[in-house]
Amino acid sequence: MSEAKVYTAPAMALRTALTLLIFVVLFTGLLAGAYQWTRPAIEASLLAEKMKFINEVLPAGSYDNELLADTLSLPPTPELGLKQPSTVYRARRGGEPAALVLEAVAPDGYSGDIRLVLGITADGDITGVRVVQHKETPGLGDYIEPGKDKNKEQPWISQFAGLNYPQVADAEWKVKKDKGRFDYRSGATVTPRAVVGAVHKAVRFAVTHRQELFAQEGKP
Amino acid sequence: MAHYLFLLIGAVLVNNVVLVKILGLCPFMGVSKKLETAYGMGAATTFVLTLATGASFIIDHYLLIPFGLEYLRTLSFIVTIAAIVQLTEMVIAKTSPMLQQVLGIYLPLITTNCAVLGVPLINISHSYGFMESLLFGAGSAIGFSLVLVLFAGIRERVDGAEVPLPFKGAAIAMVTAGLMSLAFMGFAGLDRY
Amino acid sequence: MISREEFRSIAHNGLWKQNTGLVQLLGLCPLLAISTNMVNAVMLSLATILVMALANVAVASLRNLIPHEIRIPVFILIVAALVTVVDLLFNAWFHQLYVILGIFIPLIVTNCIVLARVEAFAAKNPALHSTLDGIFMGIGLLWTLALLGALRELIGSGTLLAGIEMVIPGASAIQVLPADYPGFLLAILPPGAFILLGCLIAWKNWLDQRAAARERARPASPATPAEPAGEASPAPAG
Amino acid sequence: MEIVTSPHVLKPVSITRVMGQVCLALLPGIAVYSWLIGPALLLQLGIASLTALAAEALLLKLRGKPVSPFLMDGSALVTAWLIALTFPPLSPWWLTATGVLFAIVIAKQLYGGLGQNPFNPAMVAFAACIVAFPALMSQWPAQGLSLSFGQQLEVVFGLAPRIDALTAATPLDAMKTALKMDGVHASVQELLANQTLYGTFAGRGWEWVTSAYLLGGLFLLWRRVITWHVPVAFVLGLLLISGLCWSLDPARYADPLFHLFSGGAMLGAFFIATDPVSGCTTPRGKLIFGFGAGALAYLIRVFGAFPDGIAFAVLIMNLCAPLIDLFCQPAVFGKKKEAP
Amino acid sequence: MELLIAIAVMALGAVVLGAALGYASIKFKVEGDPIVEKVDAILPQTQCGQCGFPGCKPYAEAIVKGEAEINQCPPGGDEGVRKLADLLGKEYKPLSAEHGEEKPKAVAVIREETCIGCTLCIQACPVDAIVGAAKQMHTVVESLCTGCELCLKPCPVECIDMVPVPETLDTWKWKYPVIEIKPAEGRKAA
Amino acid sequence: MLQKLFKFKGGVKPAYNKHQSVGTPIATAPLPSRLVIPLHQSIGGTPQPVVAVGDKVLKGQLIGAADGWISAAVHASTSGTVTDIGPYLVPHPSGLSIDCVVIEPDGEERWIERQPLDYRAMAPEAVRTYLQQSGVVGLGGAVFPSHAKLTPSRDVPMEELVINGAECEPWITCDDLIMRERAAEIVSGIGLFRDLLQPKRVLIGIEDNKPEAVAAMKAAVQTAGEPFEVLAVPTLYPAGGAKQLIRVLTGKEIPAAKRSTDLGVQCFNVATAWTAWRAVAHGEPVINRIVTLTGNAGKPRNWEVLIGTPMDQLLPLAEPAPDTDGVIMGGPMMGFLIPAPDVPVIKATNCLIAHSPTLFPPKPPEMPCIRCGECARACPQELQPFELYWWSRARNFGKTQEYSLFDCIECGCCSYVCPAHIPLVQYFRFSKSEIWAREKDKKMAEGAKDRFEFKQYREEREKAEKAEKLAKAAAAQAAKKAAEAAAAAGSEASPAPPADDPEAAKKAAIAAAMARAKAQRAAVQPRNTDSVSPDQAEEIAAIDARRQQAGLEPPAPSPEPAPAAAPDGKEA
Ligand SMILES: Cc1cc2nc3c(=O)[nH]c(=O)nc-3n(C[C@H](O)[C@H](O)[C@H](O)COP(=O)(O)O)c2cc1C
Ligand SMILES: Cc1cc2nc3c(=O)[nH]c(=O)nc-3n(C[C@H](O)[C@H](O)[C@H](O)COP(=O)(O)O)c2cc1C
Ligand SMILES: Cc1cc2nc3c(=O)[nH]c(=O)nc-3n(C[C@H](O)[C@H](O)[C@H](O)COP(=O)(O)O)c2cc1C
Ligand SMILES: Cc1cc2nc3c(=O)[nH]c(=O)nc-3n(C[C@H](O)[C@H](O)[C@H](O)CO)c2cc1C
Ligand code: SF4
Ligand code: SF4
Ligand code: SF4
Ligand code: SF4
Ligand code: FES
Repeated sequence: MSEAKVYTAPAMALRTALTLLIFVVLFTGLLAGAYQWTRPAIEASLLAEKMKFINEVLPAGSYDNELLADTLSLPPTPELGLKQPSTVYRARRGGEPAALVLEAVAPDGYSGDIRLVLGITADGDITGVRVVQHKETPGLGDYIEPGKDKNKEQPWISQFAGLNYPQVADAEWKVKKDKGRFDYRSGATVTPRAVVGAVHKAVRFAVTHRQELFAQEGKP
Repeated sequence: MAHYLFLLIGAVLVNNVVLVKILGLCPFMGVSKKLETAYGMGAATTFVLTLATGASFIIDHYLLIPFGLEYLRTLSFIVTIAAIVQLTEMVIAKTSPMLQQVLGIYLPLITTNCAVLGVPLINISHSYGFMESLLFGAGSAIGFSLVLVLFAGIRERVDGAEVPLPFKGAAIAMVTAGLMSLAFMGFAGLDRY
Repeated sequence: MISREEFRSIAHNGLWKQNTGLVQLLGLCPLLAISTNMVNAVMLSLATILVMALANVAVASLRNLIPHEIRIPVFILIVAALVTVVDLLFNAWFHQLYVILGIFIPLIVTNCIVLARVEAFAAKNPALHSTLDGIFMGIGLLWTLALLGALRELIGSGTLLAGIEMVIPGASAIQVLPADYPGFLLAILPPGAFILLGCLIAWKNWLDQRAAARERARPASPATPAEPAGEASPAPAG
Repeated sequence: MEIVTSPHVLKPVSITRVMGQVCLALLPGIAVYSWLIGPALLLQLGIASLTALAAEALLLKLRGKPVSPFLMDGSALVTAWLIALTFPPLSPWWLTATGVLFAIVIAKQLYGGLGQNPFNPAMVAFAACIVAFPALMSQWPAQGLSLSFGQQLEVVFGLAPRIDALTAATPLDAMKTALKMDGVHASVQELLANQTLYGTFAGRGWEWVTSAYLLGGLFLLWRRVITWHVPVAFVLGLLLISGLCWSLDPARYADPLFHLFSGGAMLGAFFIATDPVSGCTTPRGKLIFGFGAGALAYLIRVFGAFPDGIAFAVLIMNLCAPLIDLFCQPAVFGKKKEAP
Repeated sequence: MELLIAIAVMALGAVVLGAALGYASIKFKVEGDPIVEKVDAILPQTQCGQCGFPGCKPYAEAIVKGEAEINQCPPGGDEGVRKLADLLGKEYKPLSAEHGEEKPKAVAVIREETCIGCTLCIQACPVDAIVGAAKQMHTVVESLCTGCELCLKPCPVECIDMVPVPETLDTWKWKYPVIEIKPAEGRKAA
Repeated sequence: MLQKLFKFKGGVKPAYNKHQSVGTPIATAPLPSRLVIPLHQSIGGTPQPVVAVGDKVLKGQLIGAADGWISAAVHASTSGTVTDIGPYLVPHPSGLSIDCVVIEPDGEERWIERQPLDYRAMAPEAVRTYLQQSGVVGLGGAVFPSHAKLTPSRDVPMEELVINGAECEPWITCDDLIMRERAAEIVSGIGLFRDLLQPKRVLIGIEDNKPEAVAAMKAAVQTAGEPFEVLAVPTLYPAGGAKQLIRVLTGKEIPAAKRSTDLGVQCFNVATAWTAWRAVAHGEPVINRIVTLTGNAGKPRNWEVLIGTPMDQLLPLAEPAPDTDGVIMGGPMMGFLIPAPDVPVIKATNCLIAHSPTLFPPKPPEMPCIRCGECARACPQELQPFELYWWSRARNFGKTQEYSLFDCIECGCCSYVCPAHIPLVQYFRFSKSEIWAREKDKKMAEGAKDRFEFKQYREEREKAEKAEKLAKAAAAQAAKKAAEAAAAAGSEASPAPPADDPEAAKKAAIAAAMARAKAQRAAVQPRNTDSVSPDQAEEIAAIDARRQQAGLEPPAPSPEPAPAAAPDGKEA
């Protein structure tokens, strides 16, 4: 740009617009190409992520249907602590209802919501509970995440697996400090209370509504 | 109404962009040596950030989502922001030499302030509506300006202290920012009710 | 082509003298936000290196075509496009990390170093130099970030390389400190990030100041090796 | 030529004396507190003092400063004592030591030592530790627990296991968590009826400790070590906002008196918020500082995530102090509006 | 198809923004740079050229353009560098050694007996501090001399000396208070 | 008449230590063997010596004439011979020497001719000049020429005249004694000031720890029948500071940026009034003053001392104890240690305190400020000394000014109360000197810049003028050539004289103009063409060729580009 040409404003506008246009087209093209190229891989990753949690709460061999395809949309459900619609995954074995995977929220964690996924068999057995997202104090309340729990053999969250709802009475769904059956780590009882409460409610919901939940026509 | 209030408190104090979200640090460190410059940068950033959140909401909701082009967010947001900044700069330079004197050298820096891109992206990840986005943007900007000015106040004072030589300058400023961030942790939980 | 001297100076600048994190104080946000552990830190810096190198090449080769008035928007456009590509790549192949690094991948765009280098170096230098500059600046960032990440992880939880399994499946974290180490959580939280980076900066200053003091002392009296001046630099009170 | 300048006479005062008076004023509180808690408190004071002096000496030496005059000034001791008094008395020894190290090294000496730190060192230590070790920092000896000195020693030095029965949340914390778990306890009144935990006007036993601090604070006022501005404004801030909440919903919010004599309120008002170094210095600034600290302390202890808010409130006000002072500059002689 | 939509959407944005920017860049053009003046005001106006520029103003211009570092002016000293750093928001650097050191202020004095009145020094002095006519003895007006030393070289008989300015009651300054606790003094020197 | 007193904030109460020296009346000090009279003894211009070495002088004879309006004359304190005029150490904290007139007394004490002045019959202007010539300066400490202070403001009517008999500094008692013993003359002097300033009221402020002085002054005022008010003010250092006393007596606060006359007040020390009256009523210029000798001394007392008396000849009168290790001139709050024992007494010397480690223990080491605010509470100027200290220590002088450094009166209250033992006043003096020095540098730089720019402009102009001259010469030559050519042509074609031929004349003019342009170009040929490398020369040639092609230059007398220009360039 050795010679300084004098442009009028509209001419300058045109010139800049065109230059920018060329670059934008060039790079958007590049980007769009990259997007097309990576899309399959991204979709696969997303799927894998979903399956990871589901596999943790529901053993992969316990059903034979296409779990991700057999879903049901739930409206916001206060029993599950949910203020937003959620998805229920329905596991079937040989066409018979086998288990439900559902989302729940414990709204009274120490620092806000604790999001959970639960697997519950048609008989009310809990196959697993996992924390998907929480903001509990690291090092104090975060032992509900199995990865953060110091007890690697028997993470705190694993004590739900195998319990059956009607068999474990309503009064027992409490931490030991409140005369229930669940362990807690000292100095942090708010978090386990919240989780236990949420799991309790969710199981109760699943058990009382299991008929409708399996029967309802879902959107695949 | 209370929802909006808590959103604002959250954005300004509890989830302060700089001290908690750790965004916008470069200008935070760069233009906090003197109070006057901090005022200038704060004002400029508040203006641009609020505008940017509004603009990106519109772009996202009326251009990108309808066409399924979410992957173009970064690109379109940042180009828009850069253009807003440059336009603001030119307009200010022409219309208000006074303001230009104050804000002049900071305006271009705003483009590279990651808070300006980060806040719109956070808005989207929280799926805020237009009012919420705007409020969150403004709140973040106010939070940014607030800590910038407070930081500048402390830095001016620490400037006169007998800080050990290796810590003079940026190092002690970092430590100060760390202690500020520690103090701000005290706000934790105040955005709930 | 590039001379040995130039290469050395670019490398020295990037790795030490103009280190982005410790000297230029640019690109601090990812540096502090993502350095909660070493793996995150390294992965984000790798992404940044990639973007910086590519951006510098692109700008340096296109620099003559870009009109001056809109150079900033165009630079940003280039960087943003490259960043989004990297973002997509992470999403596709390092999905877990992608989730953890969160908005900090798109934020490489505004990462001031990228733009600063593009504007300060690539816009004025040929492509090969610029690429090297980008890479070395990036490596400078990498080691700083890795060191900071390692420190924070070690002090905060007593381990190193937590989360390595996301990158190398099967690998696992190393427990460095005894398992009953209580973990000084502060190091992992934002205050710890700031304070430790402050200490790193001071450490670099201290090394530089000691080197400078040696340099000054040498011509005068070569026989003063055990000079205490460096280690306890008194405040400049007088 | 060294210039010996005017004035040639000085008032017989010194920093050592000022700090000594602060320590003296802390004694009634320490006495009542250790009577309540047991000798572990004295142990903590010892650990903190030793660590503080050692750290201060080491850092001064590293920085090439003279050690003895600065050790003698007594400020490290004040910091150490305040840390020992605000940390749970049965904290493991290393927790106290870590806090003191953090205070002396990072919050104080990195800024050049005495008089130059923008943040209150003791409160930096408290905040850093409660964030880093929330569990340990929110456990206090359970009510009615009586351990022999030997047992306390064992707990502090980690020789005995830290059993749950040993510790409990403080009255403040207990009230907050109880109210958070809606439905268990209906109202503050119901809670306060719990005679083992709550006394006549605040936490059982604690009320006498805080009263002793008040006494010490009055001594400081009388000796003119501190001015009335900060304590009065602090108490006012706490009273006003707690009174407001209380009058809005007495079932959910405890009365102002409870808050005034709970937790670290009195210690904060007279000993912590009054730290001259990190606080405001102008009279109007001090009023704002104290009021802000009192109000924030209430907000944080009642609505926030921590058992007590004094530390964070003071740190936040420390942050604002330079600006507050800037805007509260008193008018210089002759520059006021108009002479009468 | 998607690719085309993407390009179209972005192109629309590009055209709008580009046009706005281009238009504004002409409409809102401003000239002049007040910063040079501010920088020049900080420089000591000794006009000695030690910075490598033919005077303070050119150096000021170079600083603002980013062509020169801020630590090249020895007469301005450490404090000058600090002021510049403050003004321009840059990091302070110590004076660059290659441009010389900060010296105590001195003035030129012409040895009267040796001076041959060649006027060369008059021409060299950038601030007209030397008076005298051709073939007459010259004198330096002490109060005008900035101590730039530019007159030393041209003098064919080397009759100009730089003499440190003596302290008088007018120029005497109260000293920085002696810090009395100072075992650190020895180390400070190291 | 009851007068309401006001209060000022701050202030301190150091031990008075006044009783030692008030027991005995003022005595006259013996004539010293030598008098060293500094020429510069008051604020303002340095008086010029009007005597030469070897001159005989009389007591009261002018030896230094005032230099400008803010300056006061200096006189011989006794009769004798001028033995030297040159730099001697003076009592100044700098320890520097200034020009002094040394007189060897002849012991005769022969006065100049002294004449009382009927000042009421004179124009006020003349009275002021007379006071200036008599060397009357403020004896309260600031030694500001009094005649200047006796000039009322043009637009603010004078309301109060404040007479300062507070004497708030510990140890000093010279004003106390002069009020006790010479109250009548002081009151007459105050009358003189009143007549010059025409204030509505005259207020005499005396600290209430000097009841005898208050009584003496009251009696004298009554005797004189003057409407002056004598007021006992609370004893609180620095109640004697002009601003503080004015505040206490009138409620007015004088800001640093204003003169007190702007608020209709003026303040004088009692001793100043006395010297002024001596000058007017007896024709005696200021050649002596009352000095308190006290401190670590066996016989503390007030002495009437000749200006110029070496202190080592004076101090033995008080019989200082053997452990005396220095002398403080002034009080313990504001005074300074004299740099040498033999420095002379000057007009500002109100008190000499024998210094000993027991009376004035060495200061404890300075600690960092803990911002306790004691200093701010003690500061009578309501400053924030710790902020001033913070920024002075960091050498951030801009900030010190933001905190009103120049409002500080250096009273020392802040240092007195500081628990960290910080020599605060010293920091403030340091900052003030640095700021003044910087301001001086700045002025200097501005001047240098102007001169530099002027020089550049002048060089430009000279260059242009030279080029012009060259061009003119060239043009003349060209014109001549053209004329010749024309003449030749004319002689061939038509014998008409060239002037008649408009065509030819025009051509000649054009040729001349072109030549001028060329010469100009040559003249401004850049210097750097005089040492060109071969390829540069080539380049220049190429450029010239291009120019020719473009028709910018007549090709005909193609100049040798570089070499031809070189000598020109050098000469220019
Ligand atoms: C900073 C901080 C963070 C805390 N975080 C948690 C938490 O995440 N989860 C939890 O249950 N308790 C947490 N607590 C502890 C609660 O305050 C409370 O003391 C405890 O839950 C009461 O439990 P206890 O019944 O075991 O005494 C935290 C305390 C502090 C001071
Ligand atoms: C005498 C004393 C009594 C205390 N009583 C209580 C209490 O009743 N409840 C409580 O939560 N904390 C109590 N603490 C701890 C304080 O609440 C608080 O954690 C500590 O004083 C530091 O608080 P701050 O740093 O927020 O000022 C007490 C501390 C002291 C020194
Ligand atoms: C701190 C301070 C204390 C002073 N104390 C006295 C004093 O006690 N008596 C006095 O006459 N002047 C005192 N002065 C000097 C007065 O401010 C003022 O200069 C003097 O009264 C003016 O009178 P003069 O011009 O006649 O000296 C003091 C000044 C200062 C700054
Ligand atoms: C009235 C008073 C209150 C103080 N309060 C504190 C305090 O809260 N925390 C602390 O670390 N030091 C305190 N100190 C001691 C000292 O001022 C402090 O350590 C400085 O901040 C160290 O520079 C106090 C001192 C005084 C005189
Ligand atoms: S070195 Fe400094 S004084 Fe000398 S010319 Fe350059 S800027 Fe001016
Ligand atoms: S006299 Fe010499 S030293 Fe002084 S300003 Fe002129 S050229 Fe510079
Ligand atoms: S009295 Fe001394 S220690 Fe106290 S604030 Fe003033 S200067 Fe600082
Ligand atoms: S010396 Fe200055 S700052 Fe100190 S008390 Fe006196 S007026 Fe105030
Ligand atoms: S990286 Fe620079 S502002 Fe965030």
